[in-house]
Amino acid sequence: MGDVLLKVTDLEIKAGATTIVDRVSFTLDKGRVLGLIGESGAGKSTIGLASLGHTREGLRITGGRAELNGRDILAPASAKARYLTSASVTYVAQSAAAAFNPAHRLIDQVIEATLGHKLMRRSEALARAKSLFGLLGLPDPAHFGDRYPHQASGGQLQRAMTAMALCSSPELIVFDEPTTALDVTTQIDVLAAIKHAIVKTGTAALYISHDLAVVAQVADEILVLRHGRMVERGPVERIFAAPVEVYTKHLVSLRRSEKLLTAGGGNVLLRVSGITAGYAKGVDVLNDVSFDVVRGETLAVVGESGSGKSTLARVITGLLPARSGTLQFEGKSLDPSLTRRDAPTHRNIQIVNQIPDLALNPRQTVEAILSRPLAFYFGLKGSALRAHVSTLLDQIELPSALADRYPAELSGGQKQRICIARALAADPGLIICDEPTSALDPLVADGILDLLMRLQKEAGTSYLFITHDLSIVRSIADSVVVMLGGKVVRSGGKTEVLAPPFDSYTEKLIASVPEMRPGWLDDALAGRGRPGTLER
Amino acid sequence: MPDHTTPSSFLQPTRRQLLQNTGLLSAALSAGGLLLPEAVRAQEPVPVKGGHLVLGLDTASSSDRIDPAFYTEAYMYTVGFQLFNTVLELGPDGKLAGALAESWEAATADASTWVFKLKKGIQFHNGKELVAQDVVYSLNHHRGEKSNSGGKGQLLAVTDIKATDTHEVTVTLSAGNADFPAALVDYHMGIGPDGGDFDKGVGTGAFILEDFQPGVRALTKRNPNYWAPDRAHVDSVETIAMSDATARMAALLSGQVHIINRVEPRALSRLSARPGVQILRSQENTMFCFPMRVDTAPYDNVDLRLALKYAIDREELQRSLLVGTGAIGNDNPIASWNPFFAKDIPQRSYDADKAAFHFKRAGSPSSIQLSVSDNGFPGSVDAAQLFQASAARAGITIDVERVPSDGYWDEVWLKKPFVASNWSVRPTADAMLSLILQSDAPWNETAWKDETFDKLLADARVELDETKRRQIYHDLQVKLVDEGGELIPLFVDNIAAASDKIGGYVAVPGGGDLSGYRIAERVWLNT
Amino acid sequence: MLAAPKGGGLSLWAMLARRLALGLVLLWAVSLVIFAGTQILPGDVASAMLGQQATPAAVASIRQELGLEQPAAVRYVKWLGGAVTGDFGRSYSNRQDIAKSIAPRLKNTLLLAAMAAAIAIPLSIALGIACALTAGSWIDRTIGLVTLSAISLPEFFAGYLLIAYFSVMHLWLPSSATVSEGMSLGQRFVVMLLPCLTLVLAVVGHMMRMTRVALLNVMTSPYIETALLKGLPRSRIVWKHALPNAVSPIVNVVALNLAYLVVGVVVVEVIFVYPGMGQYLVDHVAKRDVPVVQATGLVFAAIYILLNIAADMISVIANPRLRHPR
Amino acid sequence: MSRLPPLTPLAVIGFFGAAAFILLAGFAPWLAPHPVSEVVGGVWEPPSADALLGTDNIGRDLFSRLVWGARVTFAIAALATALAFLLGVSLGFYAAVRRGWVDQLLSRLNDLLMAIPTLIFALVVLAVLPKTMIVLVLVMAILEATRVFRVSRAIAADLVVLDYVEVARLRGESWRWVILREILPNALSPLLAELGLRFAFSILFLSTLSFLGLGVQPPIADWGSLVKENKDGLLFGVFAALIPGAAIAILVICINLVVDWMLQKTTSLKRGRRDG
Repeated sequence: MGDVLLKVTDLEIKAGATTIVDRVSFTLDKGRVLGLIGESGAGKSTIGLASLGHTREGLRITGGRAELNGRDILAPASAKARYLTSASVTYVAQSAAAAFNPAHRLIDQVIEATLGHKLMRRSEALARAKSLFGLLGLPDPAHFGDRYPHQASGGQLQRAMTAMALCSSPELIVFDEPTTALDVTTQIDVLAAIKHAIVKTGTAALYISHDLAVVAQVADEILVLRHGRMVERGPVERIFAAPVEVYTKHLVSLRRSEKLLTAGGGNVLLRVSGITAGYAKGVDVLNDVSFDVVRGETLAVVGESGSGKSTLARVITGLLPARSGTLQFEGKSLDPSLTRRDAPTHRNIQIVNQIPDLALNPRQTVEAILSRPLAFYFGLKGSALRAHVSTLLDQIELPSALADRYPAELSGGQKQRICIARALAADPGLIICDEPTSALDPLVADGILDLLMRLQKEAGTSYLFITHDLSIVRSIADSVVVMLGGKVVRSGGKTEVLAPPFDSYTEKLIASVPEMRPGWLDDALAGRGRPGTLER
Repeated sequence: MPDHTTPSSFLQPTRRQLLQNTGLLSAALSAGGLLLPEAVRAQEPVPVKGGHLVLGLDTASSSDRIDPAFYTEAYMYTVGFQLFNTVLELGPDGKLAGALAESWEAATADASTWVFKLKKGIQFHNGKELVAQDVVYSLNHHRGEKSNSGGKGQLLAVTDIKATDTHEVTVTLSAGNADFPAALVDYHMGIGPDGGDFDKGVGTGAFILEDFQPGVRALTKRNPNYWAPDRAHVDSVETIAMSDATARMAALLSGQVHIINRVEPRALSRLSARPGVQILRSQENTMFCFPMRVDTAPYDNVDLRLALKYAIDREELQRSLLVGTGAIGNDNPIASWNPFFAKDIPQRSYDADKAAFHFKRAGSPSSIQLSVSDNGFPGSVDAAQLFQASAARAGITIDVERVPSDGYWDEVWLKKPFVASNWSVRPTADAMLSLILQSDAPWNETAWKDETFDKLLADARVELDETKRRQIYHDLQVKLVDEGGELIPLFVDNIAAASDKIGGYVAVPGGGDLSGYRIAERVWLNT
Repeated sequence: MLAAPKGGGLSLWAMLARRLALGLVLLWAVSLVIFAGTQILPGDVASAMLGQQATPAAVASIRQELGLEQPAAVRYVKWLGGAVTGDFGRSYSNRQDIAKSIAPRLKNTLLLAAMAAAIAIPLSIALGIACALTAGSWIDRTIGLVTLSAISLPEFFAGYLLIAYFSVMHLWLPSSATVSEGMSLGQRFVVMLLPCLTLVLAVVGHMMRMTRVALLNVMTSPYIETALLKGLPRSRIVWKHALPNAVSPIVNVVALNLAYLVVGVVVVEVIFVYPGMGQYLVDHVAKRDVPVVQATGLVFAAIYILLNIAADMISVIANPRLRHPR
Repeated sequence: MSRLPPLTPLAVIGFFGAAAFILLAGFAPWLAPHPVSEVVGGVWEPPSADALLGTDNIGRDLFSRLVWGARVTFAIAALATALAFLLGVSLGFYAAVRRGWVDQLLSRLNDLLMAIPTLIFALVVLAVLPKTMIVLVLVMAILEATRVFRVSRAIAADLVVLDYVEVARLRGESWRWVILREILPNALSPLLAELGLRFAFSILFLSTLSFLGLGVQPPIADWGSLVKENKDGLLFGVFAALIPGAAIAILVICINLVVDWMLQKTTSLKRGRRDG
């Protein structure tokens, strides 16, 4: 191996009393890529930033050292120190959209640091930036930089940010979940671009992600973190082939059980026919969408951001009355507008949102949250009410002690379970699940899905399950609707939809889902027949 | 700084003040308070020509007009007398003197016809020479149905005004009036050219109008061919509107203006203690009053009026409002320096029992609302509060309604039944009484309508026998004191203040504040 | 404030046009309100004018003369028609052409406002930036406390204190600000210094605090962290990265205070004897001088609306999304 | 949102000042040594055992007047502010929740009211209407309400799009429930801050009105009237003349300190607002 670039020893970082990073040590050699993997709260981003000599508001380094080429970069984080470090270590944030200053053109921001450190003359910096744009497969590299952030797509911004990181030809780049915010089909391209660029420039990198499958594609080595502690470290191949720690085993073997198709022939619960809808005076977001949800079954609506799948949920719930088309629930037609629907209808259609934090009123206790629907729909009171609340908590596998907690005092998974319980409380015919797991860590998400499946078995509730993640579809759906740009491109039983012959989009979609094995990326690109070439 | 608050304190002026204006102060302090002209002449100061005189005066409004017919307040009086002359004017001795007229006399024994001979060679600002017709036109400006002039009341008795010669005007009255000529002193009676527009400000005055912004300032330049050579010393006069008392004092202290009016007596001791400041006082020149409209319940009841007259603590008012200056009033509009003042009427003072007694006899009415703003008279709000307190001690509840200063005279005075008001004391008993107590007087603020009263007043006018006349006025005063609607607690020395640069100031008893508002042409700027 | 910029694909000019149109509609509505309001003012104009001489005949003739016997609707149309052409009719109380008598006073008011703004705006923004740069430090705290005290002083009190100190104790500055035509700008400046200072005291704190908060808000956004990681000096981060994104809240508060400087200064005018619009209005209100009240009200409203449009447009221009649509 | 930040020294000072003011107002009858309008000495006498802060422009005990004044000032300002919030918040929330034409209508009407200068509006109305406390309070409340409407509408508009509000609406809850149970509790802390600012503002506004003679009418006197009564003294450096103005300033500062402390956590931009 080459010589050591970054050496972190016994790094300890605290927020107040709680330890965020607990005695973490690792080294990174020049030109190598180390993947930091772990769920949220594992301290991976903190470590990433620490290796730039930066700690976020409220955090403080309480122990250990980090050396870059033998120079201590944690040493009293003076402006001088950061200045030096910032020249040789750069950062690619999870959301480039937020990380670019909306007020300035991309090119100016890309070359800013380079000029700031007087590494090149402006003309040179510009030239390099453009070549990098090219290298990263951005459209019209010569002029792409003239755009403002809002004029570029998420994928493009993520690459532009990578270009920005590479511009000052640093020795180390820290990638912090660079593709997590992207659609799968975009993610694969950006991933490819990044890998391509790193390889070409031979820059060392720390690649941070919660998604093992993704990290496996770019990293040489993997460091598994949990609760701020190191779990396991090793070459990618070894981690996959022979994981040692239990946690790592879980991560690697995260293969979801295929849902067995329920014996069909159930009658139609919800019939959506010819729905066209859109906001205010805007264009149609949904265009002539039709499908059925069968009683007791799960219909998965698959699509990427902008496909209109969330709008679909709003139309069915009546928050957004459709422009044309009809909804039928249990054979009776549904009034398009929420306010004109009757109580039973309200009760019968419940929703579980994507982000539990936003879905729970921070000023209400769990008890209050769960009691309301019971009181509202069934007029339960007193002991009966309390009893029912605790049964609900049992159903979602939470201790009834949680009843008097506030949402802020719960974990993400627990919050989502509460949301599910709230939906259940109404004893609905249909629950609309809008990406209920996409904001959760893989293992937690898995738990939620199992819960949903179990509840369906017990209560025979139907789900309309909105997701962008095909792997989830496999494990929960009976039938599938694939959406693109507000239209249904493919629908039917799961087996038919997910098996060839494919339409081009569904094929791309399926091909883009990272597989839990090193080297998948190269195969996928090869399969596409256009190695490293990218989204237009 | 020294903190004199006792009434006597400001009576010991600082050394330099004594040196500056012995005349003024000694005169002001002389026992009777009647300003002796000799005192002024005593020091024979030498006038200084030239300079720019700046006056900072209260009571201007952006709705002011230059037409004398619409004057109601000191600010426009002072501006008006810079531009216009009257036929006659008051001298520092308080006696009538010729202004545009060189002589005047009653043409008939019953004093019902008067002849005024005008001086020759007097020019208007526009170069036109003054002739009798101009006077006729100007006086008629205040007569007849159409006229809304505030001077209307002065000329009600006039039946005819004729130009009997190029420089002779003959005025005929419906009834004789020995005091009639005094009416022509009134600040409404400014003389402009025949057929002219008074709002243009063209008169014979000592100063020519340069710029007039209502409610802001008036700028005038000296009239080179002014008919009175011994007056109008300064080159130009700027009369600035300053409605805020504090602002006025600040302007004087910071040397921005030479003269300010309406100094609050309370601030007097401190102001006079300042170097470079002289106090200009006009003795008992204004009366502070709370007029009650006798045509409106409950004030139509004599007992209630008496109750209120007894329920007010005049000494306390003098102490706290005037800090001992001025004099206590006896509900009698005739000032103590007036020859016809009825000295024998006992001074009424605070008496809770009498007040309560009369109040009961009046049936103890519940709603006695006194409407005041600081425009009624300076300090009227505080006065009202003290009145309220003393009345309360007599078991009488007065509720004080504080109304905004702006528009007080249009909206409250003459409209609300019980308000605060003030009058600059008129030179003659007749002028004073017919101004506000004659049945048909436009400014009859107490709605005092009493035929016998009017009749006696008329008789007094034509009565040339001094003793008889005195008797009539005496009776009138007694009637007013006992029954009148005017509650007159105080007579006030108008207190103005000036920089010690100002020379030549003389007080004009009965002529009002600021040398009878002719201060601009009286004073000069010492350098 | 007018409706916040709706963004969208609208081009700048289209947006400006829309704002102006909106402003005009609003102004028209205001004119309605003002007219209606002045109609229901208790107290009859004619008798208010005539005072003691208010005989029915006289009142009638006055009403005739003022055209008050026409129906309100007709009068409104006439009035609006006049107002649009800059003719506000004549004052009831002193028969002067209102437009003519407003003009110099409006000029004075605007001049004073402009002068105060010229001092206050740069000062408060500078202070705001200083505080944002040194957030939490003693400098920040001191500036914050001082400016806070400044806004907490009632204007009239502050005004008199200034007079007492600068004019009376030391004869440094004139206490009254009677400006008039023919005064040189220099003279005006000296005379207006104290009222101007009073106003500055009144508004600086507000704008400074807003600038500070706006900046600190922006400073929490990810792209500031990016800039930090680039190793840029804090000053450059604030100037180049934070300030451009804090423009719109700052501009809005500035507009607010400008409006205040134009329409909120009656007190200062009284204390400093400054011949501005406020004093003019106050003088006429009590006299039921309806045309004057209407005229001044309309002028004030127009200024307020214009300022807000300006603020909106500036924040639009400051926002690249709207300046460079996709 | 939920928890308040730790107390800072400044906040403590603020609380102390505000509390002192409220105590003065509450216990005026027990605290004031003399009746409001009793003359106890000469004009502007320096502080003495009998008159702790000296005497005012007609020899009344300034301390007593200050105490009684506190009561008046507090009563009116509090009443006006409370009314303004009742009006502004309920309408503001309603507009934000209903959106659409209701929102448009209310908001434009509000714009309309706001386009009419505050002080001028007050001057005109108060100059022609009877100067009773009720009128005064109403005028102040209406003017305040427009500002409150804007703020509360903005706050609610941010909350109403949150999922838990939508969930409540999906449940079929009434507007009342959505506003009272889902939105209000979460809008509390910014609203509280706004309340403080509004209160401080109405104290200043009231004193201005009284200064112009349009506010509180004698014999009742608020702090603004006290400043007016004693203003002449300022020119001569009379101690008594300084106190009322200073009192107002200190009170307003204290309130602002408390507000600042409340706003520390929330990144609200609504601090220090002082609309025309």
